[in-house]
Amino acid sequence: MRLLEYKGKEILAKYGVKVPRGVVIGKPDDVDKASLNYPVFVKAQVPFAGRAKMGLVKRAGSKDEAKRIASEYLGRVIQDFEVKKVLLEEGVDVVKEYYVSVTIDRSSRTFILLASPEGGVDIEEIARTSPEKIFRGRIHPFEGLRDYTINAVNKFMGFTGDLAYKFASLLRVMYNVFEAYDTELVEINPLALTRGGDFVALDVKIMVDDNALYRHSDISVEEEGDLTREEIEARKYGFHYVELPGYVGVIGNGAGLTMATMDLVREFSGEPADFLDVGGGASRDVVKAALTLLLKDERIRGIVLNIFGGITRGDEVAYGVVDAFKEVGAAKPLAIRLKGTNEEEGRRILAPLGVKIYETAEEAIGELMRNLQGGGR
Amino acid sequence: MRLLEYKGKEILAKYGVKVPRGVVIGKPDDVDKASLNYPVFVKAQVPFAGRAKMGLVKRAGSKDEAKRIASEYLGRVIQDFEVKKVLLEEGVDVVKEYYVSVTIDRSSRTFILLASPEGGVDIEEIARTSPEKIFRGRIHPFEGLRDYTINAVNKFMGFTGDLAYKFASLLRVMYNVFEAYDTELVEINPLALTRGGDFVALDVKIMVDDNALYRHSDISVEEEGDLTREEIEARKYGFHYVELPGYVGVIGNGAGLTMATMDLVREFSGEPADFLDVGGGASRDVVKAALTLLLKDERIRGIVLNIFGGITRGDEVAYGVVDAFKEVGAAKPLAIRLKGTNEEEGRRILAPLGVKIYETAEEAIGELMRNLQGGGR
Amino acid sequence: MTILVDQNTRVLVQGITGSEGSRHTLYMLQYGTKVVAGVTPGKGGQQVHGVPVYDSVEETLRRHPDVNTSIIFVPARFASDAVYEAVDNGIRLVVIITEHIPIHDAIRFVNYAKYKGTVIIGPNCPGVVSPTISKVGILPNSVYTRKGPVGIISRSGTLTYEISYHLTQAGFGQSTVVGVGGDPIIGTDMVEAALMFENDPETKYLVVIGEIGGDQEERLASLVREGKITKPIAAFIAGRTAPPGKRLGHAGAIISMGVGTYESKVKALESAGIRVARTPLEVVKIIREISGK
Amino acid sequence: MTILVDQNTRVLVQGITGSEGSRHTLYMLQYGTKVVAGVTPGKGGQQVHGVPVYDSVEETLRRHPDVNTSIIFVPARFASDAVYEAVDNGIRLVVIITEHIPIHDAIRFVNYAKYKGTVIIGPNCPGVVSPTISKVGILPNSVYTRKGPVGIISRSGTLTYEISYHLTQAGFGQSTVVGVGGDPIIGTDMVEAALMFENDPETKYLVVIGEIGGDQEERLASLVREGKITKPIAAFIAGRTAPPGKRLGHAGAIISMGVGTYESKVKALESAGIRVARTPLEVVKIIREISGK
Repeated sequence: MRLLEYKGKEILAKYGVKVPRGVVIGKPDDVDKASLNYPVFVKAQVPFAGRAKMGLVKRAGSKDEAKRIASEYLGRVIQDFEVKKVLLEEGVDVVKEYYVSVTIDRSSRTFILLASPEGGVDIEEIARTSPEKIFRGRIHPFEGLRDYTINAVNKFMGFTGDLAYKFASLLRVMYNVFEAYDTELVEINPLALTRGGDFVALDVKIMVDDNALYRHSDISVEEEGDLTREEIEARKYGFHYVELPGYVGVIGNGAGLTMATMDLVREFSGEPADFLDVGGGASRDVVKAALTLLLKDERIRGIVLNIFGGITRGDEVAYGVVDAFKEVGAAKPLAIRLKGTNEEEGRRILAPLGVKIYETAEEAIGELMRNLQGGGR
Repeated sequence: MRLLEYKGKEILAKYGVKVPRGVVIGKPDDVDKASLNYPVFVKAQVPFAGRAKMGLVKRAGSKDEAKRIASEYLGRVIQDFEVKKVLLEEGVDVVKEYYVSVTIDRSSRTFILLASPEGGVDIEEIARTSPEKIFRGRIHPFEGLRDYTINAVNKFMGFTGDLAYKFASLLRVMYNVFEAYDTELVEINPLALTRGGDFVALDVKIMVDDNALYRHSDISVEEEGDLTREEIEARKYGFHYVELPGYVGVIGNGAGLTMATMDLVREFSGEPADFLDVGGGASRDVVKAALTLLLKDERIRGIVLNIFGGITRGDEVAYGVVDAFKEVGAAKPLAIRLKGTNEEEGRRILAPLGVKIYETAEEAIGELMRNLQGGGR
Repeated sequence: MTILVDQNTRVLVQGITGSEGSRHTLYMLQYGTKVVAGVTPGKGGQQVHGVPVYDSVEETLRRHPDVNTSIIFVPARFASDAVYEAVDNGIRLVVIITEHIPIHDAIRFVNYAKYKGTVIIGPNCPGVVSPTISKVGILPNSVYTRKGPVGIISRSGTLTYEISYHLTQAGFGQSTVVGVGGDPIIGTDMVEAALMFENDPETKYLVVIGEIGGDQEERLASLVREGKITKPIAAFIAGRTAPPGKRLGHAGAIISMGVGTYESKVKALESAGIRVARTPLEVVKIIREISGK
Repeated sequence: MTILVDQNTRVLVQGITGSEGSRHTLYMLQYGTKVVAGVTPGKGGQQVHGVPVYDSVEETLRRHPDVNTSIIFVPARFASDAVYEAVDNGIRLVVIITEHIPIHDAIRFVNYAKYKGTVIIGPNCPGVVSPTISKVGILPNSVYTRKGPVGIISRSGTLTYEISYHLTQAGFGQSTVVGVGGDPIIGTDMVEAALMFENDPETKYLVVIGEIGGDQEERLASLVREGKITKPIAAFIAGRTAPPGKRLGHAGAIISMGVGTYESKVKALESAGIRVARTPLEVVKIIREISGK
């Protein structure tokens, strides 16, 4: 889960990292209560990148202007996310901007410290264009962040004396937060060096491992979540759903098979409208909820249901389909591929519906696409 | 360094371990200020074992009696340690006593959890007589105290349900303290199970690694130290001194060589009066202070100085001897064995003193012992 | 010969009294796996499908010193502890089925296991099967009916069953099928599994079922280019149509830092001379062509 | 042949600009040790007795890829960091002279080094010398003048020099002399060092210089009884007259938990057929008798 900027700053500030003076508000009128020196930056709190380009960060010269911008942001739904918080921040006297983060290095199975004298830009962009400008320091979980790594990054960044000392403290805090909060990423970008010689975190991105949230009662999923409403709905039923821009509904069991099914849709010149993985051992109810979601989705013109039963049982899947059809009707063409555990029972249960069951996903999707294309697009 | 009982209890209590209700006092009059339910136990705070047998723990039925016992203890010097604190504790309604500790297992280079249903007695005694009554659970520093170990010890101790839960919490606290305070030992012995179903730490022994004291500003060496006054003196000069019951003074450089020198004294039927290791690269001043300490010690009838110069230089040693003789005179027979770095210079410097320099420690000690025995003992 | 799992495999099921643990104990027994014991703390003395249950791994090993493999069905919050218990007791292979284990926990126990010399498969994986010999996992028994020359390494579950099924239908049995798991941090990755297959004389061809995210497939391709993996490979990568930055079920299937895209993987594999199938069925075609059968 | 240190040893001195580091760099150079570089963070670019100084181990290895051994003179508070730096950079042998390193730090880095495959000698040790070939330590040059058939393992410093000196005087040179260190937690213990000597064809006899405390000598005796160490051994144990429960200089020399007494050690050694000298000089006598010279 990606924490909202203000929450990430709150956590880092608690451990001593300097952040701009600011106030987080939930209603436009809260602007009145905040005693800030104007101009301020008004920043919509959304859990994704590219805010500035989307006009979600604006400068306000006065309280009234700040209030106007805040009311513009609050309640707005962007990428399915409703803005509930706005951060007002005073400006910082920036001399230079840097990049710094602690994250996980999958291939070496360690943590890694990344730092770059190029701040404010996308680190993936730097990684692509000038990888030599990124310092990479491995941190083994058994040793923690060592001074020798701190010395090396200071040398790389050109920090000496007081600055080196301050940067070292900052890194130690970042690493402590990284460990203490079970994060996958603690990123400060940009990190500003001020005229006064301090490091100030201008923007903060903290990704907390969803699986470890139970250990962190101070982080609220509802408030901070980066999920769309459909995704939250899906989560309730225990399946995994991601909306995509196409028109062919996709349901599979298992992430790999579901992705492969999406890919096959494209292979047959269709465009997947979603990724919907009912998971391992999905029950009748889960299948029903999943299929209902897609049957009701107006963007979707046809659906492929691709099940390879292992833990998942064909009869449960079939009953789920029957239930969904009962609820919303067979509104759209549905191609079912059903293999594996209790396949025959599933076929028997589905027979009365008159839905064709295919042997392979290729056949199912091929025929579905021919139908959709034959029917005109 | 061994923490005094009250300090160890203070630390464990901070983390939630139950200890008897009590008050630590520095003056007998402090008894008046303490609101305790009598009778109480009055316990002299000394950093060594066997207090009860030494009469340093007594039951007081009233305030006056407590005050009388406290004044008896306070200021008393026992094993060279001056009692400065006394702990008054209310009694506990004990059903059964246990033993539990976390310590370091040298050979496996891990930590180890020890527990026994036999509490209140010396664990070394149990280890000797009934080792099967001690649970031993390795704790690797890379994994920490694991639940499976806690389950195993609970099973061994026969704790189930609520007791198992409480014992688990206790163990986690002990392990956290063990790690947080750089300790070599966190021991609760006895650990009482009360009629109310709680675990209460009746006596606590915490050994903090001297080398890590700089990380623990809440532990004061002066107050808690288990050093005798001579040892504190020695520490000031940077040599290591331990008083022994004999009459032959021993000085060496390096712990192994010094021990071997002590052993040689015994081999020649003498009794070493001390272990004094001037360490590696001892300066003139250190050697002077060391020799002066022994020359002034009235128990000592003769001294052997055994130096194998590596980092330690023979000339520095020789000057130290000259300086010591200048200060206190050549009051006692001194046998010097000087080998290695700058041996010749050392001999030259010592020549005017008329002290004989031997080739081997065996010769030096042999002749010294013959002199002492010839002179009558 | 096979890798990881063979006729000497003797299995302990940790979390055997839970519903998943119990069900798959039955399936493994039905498959012919030698499941000799189970552990659930506090449930020692019970039996599950005739398999004796103990309170701890230590007790198990005292009674069944032949146990050399453990499969973990313990819920996520307690799974790490089960892994440490297995590793500390010297179990050589630990297969972790449990999903949703916190990544910081995984990074620690995976390193710890490596340090202690225990091979970890997973977490969040379907396990390992050497068809007709032994299965330590949750892969469907009905699919794995034929032993043969194909070694399969996969980051996916059902997609593996799918491709295995097609291979078996086409007459290509498998030596061993390894589901390495879908989490970002796993004990044995595709590269390490491929190196094991490289040393297995019975395995003639490899099928690699990857997906977007991470750099396992790219690193595998590097080893092929360096000549450290020489067996012919057919690959399939799921997620060609997945949008960047979104997690698609597997925590591992997320693209970031410019690596892990479908294109980067296919490019890496193809530049190492590995053929990449565009559909699951095409994998069979490639294996048929490679084998000349 | 020798163990640990030989003609291929190329030494990095960590903490080279400190007074001890600098002095012993000179002594090692005088002995003939190939000291090729030093590290002190922030002092890169300087020279110490002609040896170039760098800011980090990584830089050193970039310039001197032949470095395979490090000796650490860094003060106790920073020594652990120096050890991790050496280990993370793949140095194969790290000799830690520094004393007073906190025991919890040592227990962690010793395990970490083992995990990474680095051999640690020390902390709080005099180091290693293979006479006339190379010295990585602070043992006095003047004592180690003769190579020969005796391997010495010792927990002590000066006592080692003493016994080595007598051996050399009596005509018995040494293959390698290892001061394993006096701390309770050390990277390589007497048992591990003895196993290294067991595999060294040049070493014919072992001298084991122990002291009270711990159970290294007892475990060594066990290996001899089990036939895993077969070379003839002469032992000496310091501390016969030491009182129990008191620390005599070395943190390692404390008797507790009923093990580690002089008597238990001598009993263990003698019951394994090892002769224990009552005085340092007697060690020479035993070696003379064993060797028949």
